[in-house]
Amino acid sequence: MRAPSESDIAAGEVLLAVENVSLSFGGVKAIRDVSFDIRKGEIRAIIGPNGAGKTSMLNVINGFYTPQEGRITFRGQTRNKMRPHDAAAGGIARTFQNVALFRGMTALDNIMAGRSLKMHRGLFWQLIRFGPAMAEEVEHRLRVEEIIDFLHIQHIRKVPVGRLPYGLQKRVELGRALAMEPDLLLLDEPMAGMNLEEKEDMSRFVLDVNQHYGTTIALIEHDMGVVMDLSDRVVVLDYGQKIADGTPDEVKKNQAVIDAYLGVAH
Amino acid sequence: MDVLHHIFVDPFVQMAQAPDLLVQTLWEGLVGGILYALIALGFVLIFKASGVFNFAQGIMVVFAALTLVGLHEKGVPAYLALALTILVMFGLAFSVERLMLRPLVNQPDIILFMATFGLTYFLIGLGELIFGGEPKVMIASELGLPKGSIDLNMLGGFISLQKIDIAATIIASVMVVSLAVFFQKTRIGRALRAVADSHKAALSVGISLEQIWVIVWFTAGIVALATGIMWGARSEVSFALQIIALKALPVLILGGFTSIPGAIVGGLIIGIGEKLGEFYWGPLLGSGIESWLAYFIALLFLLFRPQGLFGERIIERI
Amino acid sequence: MQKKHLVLGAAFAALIGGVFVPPPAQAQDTIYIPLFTYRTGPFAGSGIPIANGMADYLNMLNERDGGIGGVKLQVEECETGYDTKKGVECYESVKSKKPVVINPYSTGITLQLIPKAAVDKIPVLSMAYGLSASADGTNFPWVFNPPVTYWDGASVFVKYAAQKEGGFDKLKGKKLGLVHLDAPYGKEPIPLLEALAKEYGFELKLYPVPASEMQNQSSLWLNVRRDRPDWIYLQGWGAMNPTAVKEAAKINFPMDRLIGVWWSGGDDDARPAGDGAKGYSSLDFHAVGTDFPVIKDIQKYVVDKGKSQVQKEKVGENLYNRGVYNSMLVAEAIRTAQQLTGKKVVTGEDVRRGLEQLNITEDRLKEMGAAGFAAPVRTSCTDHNGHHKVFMATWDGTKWVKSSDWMEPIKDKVRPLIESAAKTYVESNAGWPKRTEPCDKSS
Amino acid sequence: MGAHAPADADTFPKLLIHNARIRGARPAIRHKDLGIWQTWTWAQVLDEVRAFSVGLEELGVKRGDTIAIIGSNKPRLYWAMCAAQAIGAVPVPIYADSVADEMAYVLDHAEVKIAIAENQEQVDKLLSVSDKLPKLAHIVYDEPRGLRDYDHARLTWIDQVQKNGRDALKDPERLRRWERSVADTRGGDLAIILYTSGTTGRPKGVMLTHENVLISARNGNLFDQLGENEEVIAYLPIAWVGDHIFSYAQSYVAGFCVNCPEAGETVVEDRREIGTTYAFAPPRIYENLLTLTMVRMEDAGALKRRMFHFFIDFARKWGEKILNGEKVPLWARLVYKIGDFLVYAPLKNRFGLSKIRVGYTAGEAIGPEIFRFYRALGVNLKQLYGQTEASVYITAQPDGEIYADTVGKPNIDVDVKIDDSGEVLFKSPGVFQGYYKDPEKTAETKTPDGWVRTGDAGFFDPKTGHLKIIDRAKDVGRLNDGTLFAPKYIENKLKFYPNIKEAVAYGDKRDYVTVMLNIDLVAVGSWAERNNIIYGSYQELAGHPRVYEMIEKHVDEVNRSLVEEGPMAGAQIRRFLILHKELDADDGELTRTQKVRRGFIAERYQPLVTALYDGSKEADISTEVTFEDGRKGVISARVAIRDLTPIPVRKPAMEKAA
Amino acid sequence: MFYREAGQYKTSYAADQATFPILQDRIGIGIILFVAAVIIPLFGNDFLLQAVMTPFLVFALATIGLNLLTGYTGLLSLGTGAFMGVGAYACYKLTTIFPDVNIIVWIVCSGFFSAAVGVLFGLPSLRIKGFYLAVATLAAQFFLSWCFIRVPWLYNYNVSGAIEVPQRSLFGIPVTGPNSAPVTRYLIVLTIVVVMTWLASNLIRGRIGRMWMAVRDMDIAAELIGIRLLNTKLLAFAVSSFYCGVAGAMMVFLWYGGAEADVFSINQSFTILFMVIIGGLGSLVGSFFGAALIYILPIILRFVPAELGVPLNAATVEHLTFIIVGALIIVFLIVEPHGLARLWQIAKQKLRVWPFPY
Repeated sequence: MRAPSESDIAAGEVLLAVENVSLSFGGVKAIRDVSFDIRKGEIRAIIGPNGAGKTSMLNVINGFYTPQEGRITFRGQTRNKMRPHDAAAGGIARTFQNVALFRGMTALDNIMAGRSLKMHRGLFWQLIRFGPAMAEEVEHRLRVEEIIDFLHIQHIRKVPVGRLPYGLQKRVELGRALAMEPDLLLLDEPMAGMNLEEKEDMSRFVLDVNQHYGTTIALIEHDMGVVMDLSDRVVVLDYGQKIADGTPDEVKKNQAVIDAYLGVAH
Repeated sequence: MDVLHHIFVDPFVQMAQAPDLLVQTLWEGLVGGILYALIALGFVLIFKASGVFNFAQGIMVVFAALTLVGLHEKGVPAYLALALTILVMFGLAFSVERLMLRPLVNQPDIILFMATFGLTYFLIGLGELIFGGEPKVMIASELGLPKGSIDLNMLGGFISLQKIDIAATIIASVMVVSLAVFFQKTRIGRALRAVADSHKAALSVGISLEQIWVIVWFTAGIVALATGIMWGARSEVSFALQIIALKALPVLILGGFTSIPGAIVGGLIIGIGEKLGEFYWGPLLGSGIESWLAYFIALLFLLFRPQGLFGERIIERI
Repeated sequence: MQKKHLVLGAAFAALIGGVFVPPPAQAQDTIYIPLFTYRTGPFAGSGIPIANGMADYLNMLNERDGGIGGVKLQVEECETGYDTKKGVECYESVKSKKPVVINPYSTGITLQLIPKAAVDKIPVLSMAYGLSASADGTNFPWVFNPPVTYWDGASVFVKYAAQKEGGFDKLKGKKLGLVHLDAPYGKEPIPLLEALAKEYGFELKLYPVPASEMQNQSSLWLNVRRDRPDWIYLQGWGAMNPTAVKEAAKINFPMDRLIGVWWSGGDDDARPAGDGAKGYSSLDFHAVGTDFPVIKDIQKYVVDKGKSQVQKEKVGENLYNRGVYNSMLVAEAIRTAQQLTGKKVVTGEDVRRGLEQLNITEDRLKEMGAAGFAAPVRTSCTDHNGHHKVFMATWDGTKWVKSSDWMEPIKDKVRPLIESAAKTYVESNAGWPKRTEPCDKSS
Repeated sequence: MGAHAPADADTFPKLLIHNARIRGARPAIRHKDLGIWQTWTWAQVLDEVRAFSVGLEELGVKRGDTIAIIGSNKPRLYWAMCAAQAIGAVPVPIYADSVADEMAYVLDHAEVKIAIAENQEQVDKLLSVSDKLPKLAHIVYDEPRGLRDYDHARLTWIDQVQKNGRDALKDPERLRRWERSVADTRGGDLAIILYTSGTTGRPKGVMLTHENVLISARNGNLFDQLGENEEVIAYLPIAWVGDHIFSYAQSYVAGFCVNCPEAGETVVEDRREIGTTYAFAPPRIYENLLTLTMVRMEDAGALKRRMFHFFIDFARKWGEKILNGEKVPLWARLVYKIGDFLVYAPLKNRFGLSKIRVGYTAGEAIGPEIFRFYRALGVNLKQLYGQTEASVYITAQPDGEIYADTVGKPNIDVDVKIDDSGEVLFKSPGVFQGYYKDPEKTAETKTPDGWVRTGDAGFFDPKTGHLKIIDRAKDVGRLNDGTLFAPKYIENKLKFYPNIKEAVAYGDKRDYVTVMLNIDLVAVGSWAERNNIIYGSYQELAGHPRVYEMIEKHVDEVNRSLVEEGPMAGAQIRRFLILHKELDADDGELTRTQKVRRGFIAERYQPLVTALYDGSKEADISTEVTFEDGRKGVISARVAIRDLTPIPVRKPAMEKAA
Repeated sequence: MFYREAGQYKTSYAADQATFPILQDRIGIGIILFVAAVIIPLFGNDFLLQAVMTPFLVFALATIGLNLLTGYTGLLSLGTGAFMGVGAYACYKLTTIFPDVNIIVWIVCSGFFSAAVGVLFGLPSLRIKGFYLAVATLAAQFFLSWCFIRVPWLYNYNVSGAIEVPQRSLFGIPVTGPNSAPVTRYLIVLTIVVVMTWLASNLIRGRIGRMWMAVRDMDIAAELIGIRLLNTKLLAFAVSSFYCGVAGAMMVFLWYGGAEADVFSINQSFTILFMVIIGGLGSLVGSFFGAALIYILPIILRFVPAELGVPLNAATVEHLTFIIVGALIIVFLIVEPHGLARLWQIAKQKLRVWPFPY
C-alpha cells in the first residue's frame, strides 16, 4: 500500500492503456486516435483547452461512451465495449465535472451508496435489517466513517448534500468514489469553482488518497499550478488529439502545448 | 397452427373479401385518430410551452362542450353561446396561469402534473355544480354542423360516411393547419416555439412568459372546445367523455410530447391501428381489446424509439 | 414560507384531529330510508332521473299522507358516484341510523352488500338489478330484486324475437347479438342466452364494450355490420347507451331489431340519436309519462312546490318513473311490514318480512293511483323476485311509447338457472349462513 | 458516593487499578469518533494505559522523565498522562494552539524527553523546532493521517507503542514490574507540571503532586456530591488545570465518565448528545451561548419571540427563587412550569444542559446578568474561585448560597485570609510544590509558612460570609482624584452586552476612565443585517457610525449603573473607541485562556491610548497581525473616539456611600 | 418543544441507524400504535373502523408501495390499481384453490404474484423515462383491467363476474366474509400495514434503498458507481407491486368483502398517485398523511354541511367536495410542493430546535 516513488512509476506496471481510441458523436469527432497509458500508483493529469475531449476521454475509460475505434486495456484485460457498472465493478471510480451527487440523500448515504457493490446481503435480510444485514451495514459504515474522517466532513455527515456548499459537495463526491475502493480513480476537474483554500485542501486530499490508499489517479484540471504540483505525468489533448505526453516539466516546455494554450487565449 | 392461421392469415383474407369493410374501418380509424390527435394537440401545446403535462385536457374538453350546450339550454343562441364559451375558455386559461402556474413556476414536472389533477377535480365539481351531471345533446345542427350520412355503394358493399365525421375531419385539419401557420408565421407563434427551447429566447421576442402561458392554455381550450363539439356530436356530452381523453396519452408517447406533427401522425396511427386491431384481431381475444391496444402499440414503438416518433434524440452528457 | 407552513400545519392538524362524531342516532318516531344515488360521475345521466323519482315519491307520501301508516319517512340521499368504494362508505355511515332497507342502485355495490345484509339485518332491495341469483329467497333471505331479473329480461328478448320471426322454431340458425358493457352487469344475461341458444339453436354473438370505450364504439359496430346479426340485445348503461344507439343507426342496423334492457331505456339514451333512434325498443316494467294519479300527486305535492331537484319537464320520463316505481316497492314493503307486525315504526327485520310478503294487486295499484302504471307484483319466501311481466317501450323520436303487451318471461328456463346459480354462490362462499328466518304465512 | 477510593490509592495509576477492579464494566471514557461514541470501560482503560505505559518504557522513558502531551481532548492523550505517571514519569500537557516557539520554550524548560502529539499538525510544529530541543528524543503521535511518509526513526504511532507494550507484557515478569512501578509511586511524588500562561511574562511550570491533585479532586467531589454516574464533556485545553481536575482527576476519583467531542466545531452538538450532568466552563462559553440565543431569537417569528421574552423575564423574576428553594407563590410556580415546558427545558435541551446537576463558571468574573439568566432557567450554575497553584479549588458556592457577585466560601480543607493590602491568600492540601526550576518566583508566591498569594484583591462579604474578588491586586488602581478604579469590574459590565465582545479599560493614574471595545461580530452582524447596514469586513462594521451610536448607548447605560452603585460613581467612562480588529491570542493580546492582557494592549495600541486622553476625535493606528496560517501582516486603520456626557452624581447618595 | 434530545447518545452504529433513533419519536410512535391498536378498536364505531380506518390503512399501504417506486426510485407509474388488482385476484384464486391455508398467508403471498406482474411491466423502464414511462404503465393498467373481466378463470367463472370473499377463520374467529367483525379485520389490516411499513423502512435505509435513491437522484452517476440500473429498477417494481398487491388483496378481503374489476380501474391508480404526491414523494410517513388527506378529507367534507346544519343535497355536497379537494390539491402544491411529509419534517425540525427558529 505504500505510495510508489517516482522511479517506481517510471518503471511501473501499466494499469490502463488507451490505444488508438477514436470517438465521434454524429459527425463530430471528439477524440481522434489517442493513445496513452496510466501506470500503477501514479497521478496522471489530462489537460487541454476547453473542448479538447478530456471529459469524453474519461467517459470512454469508464465505459460510459463506447469508442468507435481503438482498444482499452485495464489490468491486462482488453476490451472495447463495457458497461459503466462493469467498469465500476472492475475498480474504476470517478467524480464529475459538475457534481453528480445524489441530491436527496445525506452525505453519509451518498458515500454508503458508493459501497453498494461491496455489499451483498439480499432483499430478505435487507427487509429484516437484523443479524447479518445489520452486521454488514455496520461493517461498511465503519469504512465509510473512516473516509468521512479522512475528508474531515464529520460535521455534515447527516446533512442532505443538496444543502451543502459546492466545495463540500466535491469532497463528498470524492468520498463516494473512495468508498468504492477503486484501483483507478478518475477525477474530472476536482477543483473547478473552488477558492484558493478549498483548492489547497482538495490537493492535499488527492495526494493523501494517492499516498494513503495507493490509488492510481487520473485527473482533469485546468489550474496549471495544481497540475504541475500534483501529477507525476501529464497528457495533453487538443481538439481530440494528443499533442504531448510526459512529466510536468517536459510538457511545460513542449511547443505544441504552448501553442495550444496560447491559441485558446487569442 | 390454427392460432397462427387466425392471427396471420384470416384477418387478411377477410380484408380482401370485404374491401368495403376494410375501407370503412380505415375511415373510422381515421376519424377517431383525428379526434385523438386533437386532444393530443391540446396536450402538446401546453407541454411544449410550459412543460406541464396537462392531465386536465380531458376535462377541459368536457367543460368546454358542457358550457356550450349549457349556455344554449339557458336560451343563449348557438353562435353566441359558442362565442361565450370561447370567452369562458379564455377566462379559464387566464385563471389557470394566474392562480396555478405562476405560483408553481420552477417546480418539478410531477408537481405541475399533479396540479392539473387538482384542476381536473375542480372543473368536474364546478361543471357538475353549474350544469348538472345529466348528459346533454350536442347542439350540432344549431351550430350548422351537418347531419346524416353519405352512403356510398361500392366495393361490393357500402361505405357509410357520417357527415359529422367528414366535418370533424375538415375542421380538425383546418385547425391543425392554422395552428401550424400560427406557429410558423406569427410573432407569437415564434415566441411559443422559442419558449419551448429556452425561456430567455422567448423574452427576447418581447412576450412575457406569463402571456405565453395564457395563450397556450387558451389555444388548448379552443382545441378542447372543438374536440368537445365533435365528440359530443358523435355520442353525447357527459362527464364520461373525459375517459376518452386518456386515449390521447398513447398518441402522445407515440408522437413525442413536444411535436405537433407527432400528435397528428400518432393520432392517426393509434386511431387506425386500434380500429384495425379491434376489428380484425379483436374477436380472437373476445373483443374489447381496444381499451389497451393503443397502449401496446405505443409501447412497442417506444421500445425502439424511447423519445417517441418525432421527439428529439437525447444524448446523455455528464 | 414560515407563515404559510404554520397555516397549513394548523389546517392539517385540524383535519387529523377532526374527531369523527358518530352520526347522531335517529329519533325513533320516523322510518329511515337511505337512498344511494349517483348524481355525479360518468353514470350520472342515468342516476339523476332515478334519484329524483325515488326521492320524490317518498317525499310525496310524506307531504300527502304524512308518511306511511302515519309515520313520517326520513329520506336521505347518499352520493355514491356509482363508485363501489363510496357505496360501501355510504353503507357504513347509514348503518348506525337503523335504515329499514338499502337501495344500492349499483350492481357493484349490491354485490358488496349481499353478504353484509344478513349480518346487519338490513334488507337490500336491488330492484331489477344486482345479482340475478339473489331471487332465490331460500339462500338470500335478505336480498330482493323484484320485479324481474336480467335473465327474465333476456328471455323476453328471445321470446319477442321468436314472436317476430314467427315462432321459437324459426330462431334456429339466426344470429342474436348481445352488445353489453364489459363489466359484471353487462355480462349478466350471457349464461341465460347461452342456455337458450342451445335450446333454440340460434347463434349468440357477444359484443363487449369496455368501460373506457363507452363513447368509442365504432369498431364494435363494424363488427356488428360484418356479422349481420338478426337481433341485438343491448345491455348497456350510462353513456354507452346513446353511443350504441347512434352507432347502430350509423351502420343502418334496423332499429326495430335492437332491443334494450330496461336500463338502456332512458330518454337520454335515445334522444341524442334523434330520429335515427326511432323504432328502438327497450324492455320496461312500468309505464312512462305523467298520466297517472300518483305522478300527478308528485307534481302537485312535491315538484310544483319546489321540493324536488327535478326539472319539471323530466317528470314522467322513463328513468324518473323507474325511481318512482322503486320507491313504490319500498313503501309497499313498509306498509306490508306494518300490517304483519302491527307496529307503526318498523325495523329492517320487519321490512324484510314485508318485502317477502309483497303483494301489490291491481286493486292496490289503483288505490295507489297507479293503475296501469305497472303490473302486479308478488313475492314469496322462496321467490324474492316474482319474474313478473314486462313490455316493450318504443322510441318514437321524442318519447317512449308502450308498443307491446305485457310479456311473461320464460320462467321455466330462468328459475332453474337461478337456483343453480344460487347454489354455486353459496358453495363458493364457504360458511354462507343457512336461512333461519321464518317464513310468514301469506296474508 | 460510597465507592470512593481507599486511602492507599494515593496516585492516579493506583486509582485506575482500583476503578478497574470495582467498576470495571462501567464506562470510563467516551470519544465521538467515526460517528458514534466509542466507549472504554475502566477495565479497558486500564488495559490500554498499561500497554501504553509499558510501551513508553520500551521507548526508554525512565522515572522522573518529563513527557509532553500536545493536542485536544482525546482519550489516548488522557491515557498518556496516566501511562506516564504509572512509571513515575511526569506528564506536561501543552496548549494545542501554542505556536511552535511557545511550545519550544515549554519543551525546553521542562526538559521533555518524549512528546506525545495528537496529529500531523502538532508533529510538524515539533519537528520545526526539534533542532532547538536536543533533549527531545522521540515523538509519539495519535492520528497517523499524513504521517505515513515521515521519517519514523524518531516517530512512533501510539498503536505501535501500545503494541510494543502488549508484546512486552506477555512476559508475566514485565507485568509484575509494571505493577511494582505503580506501587512505588507515592502520593507525595510529582504528578504533573502545568504551565500557566500568566497575564505577563513567560509561562511558569506549576508542580503538583498526586496528593495535591487527588485530595483537591476528592474534596471537590465531596463538596458537590459527585459520584460515578456523572457525565462530563472534556473540551477545555488539557493543559489547563481546570480540565486536568475535572476531566481527569475527579473522574478517576469518583469513577465517572469523561466524554471527548468529535471535533472543535461539534462540541455543542456533542454536549447535547451526552447531556452532561456536571459542567465547567469559563464565563466566555456561557456568554457565547446567551449571545447566540438572543441573536437567534431575533430571527424567530414575532409571536414566538414575545413568548420567549415573556417567559425569560418571568424566569429572571422567579426562577432563581424557585431554584434556591425560596418561598414562591403557587401561581408563579405554575407559570414557571408552563415556561419550563415552552422555553426553559427546550432551551436547556438545546444547550445540552437538560441533565445538569452542577455547573461551574470560573477563571474570570461572570456578568451577573448572564449568571442569573442560567440560574433563572433552572441550571444550577455556581461560581468558583481557583488557581493552578491551588489545584483549582480555593472557594466555591455551596448549593443554596448563590450570589452573582461572590465566589463562595472556602472549600473543604482550604484556609483563606486577606492581607492588609487586600490581597487574598490561601492554604490547602492542593497547594503546589513550587514553580519548576524557578525557586525565585516560588518564593515570591508562596510564603514560608505555606500561604500562597493569589494576586487577586478581594474581601469577605460580611453579610454572606462569601469571598468577593474585585480585580487583580496589582490592577486595582486609583484615578488621579483618588477614586477607586477596578478595570475588570467595568469591563465585565460592558461585556454583559451581547454586542460587546471585549473591553479594555484604562484609568489608573489618569484623570478619567476610557475604554477600548471589541464588538461581537455575530451579534452586531446580525443587527446590521436587520438594519440594512452593509459592511465588508469586521473593520468596516466596527467603524460604522451607527454601530458607534448603538455602542454609545450601552456605555452610557454602564455609566448609569456605576452611578447607582455608589463607590465607583466617580469612575464613569468618559471616552471610548471601538477597535478596528478583534483582540486575538495569536497576537498576544489575549491569554490562551482568553483574558485580556491590558498592559500589552496599552503598549501595542499606544497611539490610541494617547488619543483617548488628548481629546482627539480620531486616531490612526497600524498593527501587525498573525493570520491563522501563521503568516504575518499589517493592518492599519483610523479609529474614531466618542465622548460621553458624565451622569451627575446625586450628592446625598454619595454621602451615604461615603 | 417536545424533543429533549440531550443525553441521547449512540454508542453503536446499530443504535445510530435504528428506525427511530430519537427517544421522543419512539414514545410518539408507541402512543400512535397504542391508539391504533387499543383505543380505536375499543371505542371506535363500525363506521370509523370499516369506512375510515381500514380503508385508510389499505390506501396507506398501497401508497407506500407506489412511493417505493415513484418516490424512492423515481419511476412514475400509473398502473397501481391494476397491480392491486393482481394481488386481489391472486388471493382469491389461492384461497379458493387451497381453502385450508390460512387466508392471511394468502393475502401476503398474493403480493408475489403482483410482484411478478410488476416486473414484467417494469421491463420497459430501462429504456423509457419520466412521463413516457408513466404512459407505458397505463398499458399495464388497461390490459390487466381487461384481463380481470375477460379471464373468467380469475373469478372462478362466477356468474356475477365479481370476486366474492368466502368466509375464512383464524383460530375460530372469522376474519373474512360477512360474519367477520370490522374490528377483527381492522386489527389484521393494522398488523399487516405496521409490519410491512416497518419492513419498508428497513429496506429504504439499507443498501437497496440507497441504490433506489441513487437511481432516482442521478441514474448516470448510479451506474458509474456500479449499480445495475435494470436490476435495481426491476427490484423496485417488484417490491412496489408486492406492496400494492397485498394492499389490493386486503382491500377486497378485509375491506370490501367482494369486488368487481372496476375497483382496480385507472381511477384507483390516480388516487394512489395523488396520495403519494400530496403525502410527499420519498417519505413513508408522508404516505400515511397522503392517504389520510385524500381519503379522509372528502369524508369529513361530506359531513361538514350536515354538521353545520346547512341544507345541501347530497349531490351538491359531492360537487363542492370535488371543487374543494381540487382547489386544496393546487393550494397544497403551491404552498408545499414536497407534500405533507415536508411539512411534517419542517414542523419536527422546528420542534427539535425549539425555541430557536433554526
